[in-house]
Amino acid sequence: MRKCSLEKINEIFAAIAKNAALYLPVDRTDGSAAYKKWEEGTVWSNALNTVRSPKDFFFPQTEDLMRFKTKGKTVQLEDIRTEAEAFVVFGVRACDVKSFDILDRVFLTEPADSFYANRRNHGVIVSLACTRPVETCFCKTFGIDPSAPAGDISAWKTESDIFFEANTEKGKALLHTLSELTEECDDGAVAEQKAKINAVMEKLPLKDLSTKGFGGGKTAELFDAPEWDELSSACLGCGTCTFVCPTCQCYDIKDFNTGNGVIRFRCWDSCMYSDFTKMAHGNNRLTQKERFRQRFMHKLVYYPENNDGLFSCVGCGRCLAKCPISMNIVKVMKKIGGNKGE
Amino acid sequence: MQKITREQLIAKASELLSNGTVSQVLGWGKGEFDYDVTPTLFSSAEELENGFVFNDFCGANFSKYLVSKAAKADGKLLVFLKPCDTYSFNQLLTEHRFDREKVYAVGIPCEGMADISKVKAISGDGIASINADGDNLVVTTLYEDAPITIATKDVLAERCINCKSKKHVAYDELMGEEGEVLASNRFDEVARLEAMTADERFAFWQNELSRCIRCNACRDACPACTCEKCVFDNPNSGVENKSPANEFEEKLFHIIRAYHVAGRCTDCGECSRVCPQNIPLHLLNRKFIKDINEFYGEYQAGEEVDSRAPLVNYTTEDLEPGEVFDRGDNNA
Amino acid sequence: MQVNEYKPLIVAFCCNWCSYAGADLAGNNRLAYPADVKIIRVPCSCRVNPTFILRAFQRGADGVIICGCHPGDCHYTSGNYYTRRRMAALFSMLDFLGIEKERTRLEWVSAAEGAKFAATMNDFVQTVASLGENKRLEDLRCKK
Amino acid sequence: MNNVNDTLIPKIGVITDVRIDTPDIKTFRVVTLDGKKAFDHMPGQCAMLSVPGVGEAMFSITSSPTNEEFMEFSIKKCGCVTDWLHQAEVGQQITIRGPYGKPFPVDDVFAGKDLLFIAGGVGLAPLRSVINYCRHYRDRYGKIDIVYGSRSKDDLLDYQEIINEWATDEGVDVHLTIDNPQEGWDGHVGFVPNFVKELGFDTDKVAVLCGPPIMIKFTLDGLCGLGFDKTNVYTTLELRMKCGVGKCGRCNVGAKYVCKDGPVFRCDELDELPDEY
Repeated sequence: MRKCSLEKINEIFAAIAKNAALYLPVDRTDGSAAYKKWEEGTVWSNALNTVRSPKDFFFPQTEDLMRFKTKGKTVQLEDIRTEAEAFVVFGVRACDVKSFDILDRVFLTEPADSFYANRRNHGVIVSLACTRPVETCFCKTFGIDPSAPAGDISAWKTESDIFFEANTEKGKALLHTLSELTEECDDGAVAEQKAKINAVMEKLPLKDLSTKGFGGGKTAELFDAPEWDELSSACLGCGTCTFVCPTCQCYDIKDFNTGNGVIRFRCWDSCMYSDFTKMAHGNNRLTQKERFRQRFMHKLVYYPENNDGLFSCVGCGRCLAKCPISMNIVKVMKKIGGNKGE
Repeated sequence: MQKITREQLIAKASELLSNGTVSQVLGWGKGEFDYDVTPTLFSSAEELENGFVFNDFCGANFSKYLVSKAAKADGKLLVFLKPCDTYSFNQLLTEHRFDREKVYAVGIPCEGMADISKVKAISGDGIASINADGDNLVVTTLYEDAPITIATKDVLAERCINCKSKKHVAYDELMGEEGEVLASNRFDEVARLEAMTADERFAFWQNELSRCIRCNACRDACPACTCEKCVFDNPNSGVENKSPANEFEEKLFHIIRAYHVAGRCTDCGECSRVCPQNIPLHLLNRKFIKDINEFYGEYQAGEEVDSRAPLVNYTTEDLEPGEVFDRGDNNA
Repeated sequence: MQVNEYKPLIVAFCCNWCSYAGADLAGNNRLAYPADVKIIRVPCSCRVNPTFILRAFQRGADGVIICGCHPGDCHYTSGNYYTRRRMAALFSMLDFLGIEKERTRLEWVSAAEGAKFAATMNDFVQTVASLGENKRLEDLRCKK
Repeated sequence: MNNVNDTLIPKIGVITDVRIDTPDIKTFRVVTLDGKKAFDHMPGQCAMLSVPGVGEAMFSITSSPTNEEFMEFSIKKCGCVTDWLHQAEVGQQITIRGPYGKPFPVDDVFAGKDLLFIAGGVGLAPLRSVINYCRHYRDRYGKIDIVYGSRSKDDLLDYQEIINEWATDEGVDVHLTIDNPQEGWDGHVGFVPNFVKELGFDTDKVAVLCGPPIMIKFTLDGLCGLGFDKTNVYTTLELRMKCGVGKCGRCNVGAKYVCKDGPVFRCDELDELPDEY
């Protein structure tokens, strides 16, 4: 384990930014935080988390896939893929780090998505242990320890210092470039920090939320639960929950005619949208209830069924904070499944 | 603290349910925390007792729900309307978006609703509880030992600071006392932007709109956005898009959305309330309202049922678009 | 060597009954106006949906002008009165967003006003040319 | 980077033949720019065709894998991509990627069995591939029955092929029906589900169903009534798809992705899926 005084944090950032684009959470004018590219003078945010999850780094909201030129009856295809630039995402919380595992299982399963893989191969994740979890946090429900985040390098911040521990070859290589700015240390301070965080975790209102009653094989039991009507009743059908979610990965592929060619791009899509499953001759999910149910069944039943029981939720709490009508996965889990009546 | 209490509202709703006036109640449902409230349908006194809340975080405007919920309800639907909600209610009636006969509207007074992000900015994150105590909110958090007392007026939502009216323009029954139309300062921020140079304004909006994630929450929450199929969802419209692919698409969406509700927007402020990225979308709507007021005379959408919106109306003496700017220059 | 002079691309929406005929007359009378003005004929000036204007900018226009019958002369009685209100609100909004107000214009041109049409276009092209390229409502995807 | 294959990046294909089958169905023959088949496939699999600027859509490959020269797609006009394709001419270039989905189990489950194919309307398109595959490897399979119905004689897909090739094959029985009586039609008149019941097949066959949802529902009921076991009945599903490889999430029903785990499903597998297809 290596440590560095927080006073020297900008030197650390400068050293990282010398070799790779560095992204870290920065406070914005509206009071929330977002990942921004670091440059001299950028101030690292103290916010617990960003409004948008860092899934953008690997699966951006819009991404051009290829271009076409058409002339008469001919079509020419231009492969516009290029090697991604090396980049470092700094300060990713434990929940968001876990979301990359969940996305990996979708995008890196054969046939692997080369666009995602390209970014994934060139990105280094420096995670950061939480210091101040809030009432909307429930990562523990999904077995995530906010005091011991994964990632290529794990980091802990105390009042005075920042501690780093490399977990992967990529992480070791990056930490090596910081060896002049950091010094070897024991994990005493980190252990103390972990204990502090875990004490706070015990006070969180959602600490007892359980995944009991969910998981693969529960389709028949949960699909026709009468509670879906009530739960989805107020849903506006917007895409807020989907777009702030670190694990939602549905996308649409569209063509944009620029007037001198066609760009085929993909963009995030939401199963909450009424046209998500709409075909030329019909729609298999006509009501908002069906669409609402799809989102939660996917996270809590279908995904775990296909992925060894891993749930497609990391308990980051973004949807709790952002849903315009305050309907969210926690309320769903408390109404149906094993938390009923608790 | 709100002048009307949860108990009074439950009593009223239970009474109307039991005497058969209404079959369902559209009200605020209890959330996980003291501040997250979900619009909920209640159909019995027992359900109300267990799940109904009314506090300083009941900002949601129920008018739009009437479009879908009133049509489905068996009997009449009871809806609680704050003064600002009644304007949307009337506007939707003007546009024939729901059946008035299926709705029983109860006007309730409102002292302004709080914005949880403002509360958190003062108390810090990790809210454990929030309780109203007179003109204050008493907040306990996971991190502070002592409760924190915050004056409610310091954490009012932007739209409530600039409340345009405490008067109900529609109801079947009114609870509490009727208020007045207020002389609000709601156009001050628009005027401040107007006074900037074009470059400054451009930079301002570039910063704000660049945060848009095109979640459509503003559109889907807006009581004026009730098109069956939005142009932005229609592949044949030529402007369909699903993502803010670039700065142009961001602007296109927000200009057209604001434009489409211009003259019909009652300035209820839901768009800004629901925006996950805190974009001050209400300023676009207020700009249209301010312009319309100045160009064509004062007009408040939803004030009267069946009034004709200014952009679907004209006089032969209207000013020319070019004169708009000449006028502006004279003012400056 | 000759320096390439910047020539703005202008989209002119012209109503079928007056302004388009006015443009025709300008042509018949050999009144010159820049070839970079692309005329789109519309049944009435009030057919112009705000998305048309924004899309014109997206696709590379540097200025958009809408021409209709003089107030009171609308072929459909009142179409241009609606246009007047709509464009007043829209242009004001574009200005509010910091988009140069000189890039949009509404003019009344009758079928007999060939000279006015040409003069209006010349003036508008000159105004837009002085602003330079449209940067604030551009879509870079369409610029290649 | 550009040497990495990505399934989303298609090949350019050329339409080399357009056959008008019915008033709203055309069959397109597609090869790559160098005149070859774009890729190998198995019966029941699909391909993504696209017209740049218009859109991309999934179609079942109707030609048999044993055809090594080209692929065929029978496409009904019903949306923007199909509208566009219907006005395309020979020589038009499009894009093609695939193959997608799980094929019919022609080499294991079907082997040695009597086969019963039941199709309605454009539902014959996905079955044509498997029928021709089985006809090609005739000795691997038992008797083949084909029941095919459509609204009218003019709406029967591949009519010439059925009459001239399928019906003349040994061990292949073709039973055609149309919904309403029509001049010049002396065959059976009536809906497919009833026709199947009238014909009354032995239940030791493997049945393959494809057609409009309502036809599938009633035919399946009919087959079960005749004593068929659902584990011996196969059908194909169709949902909106974008990626073709189970990533974009669109065709997700229950824990299955129609593009990846389907489109061919055994009817007992369908019973386990939520009713959302």
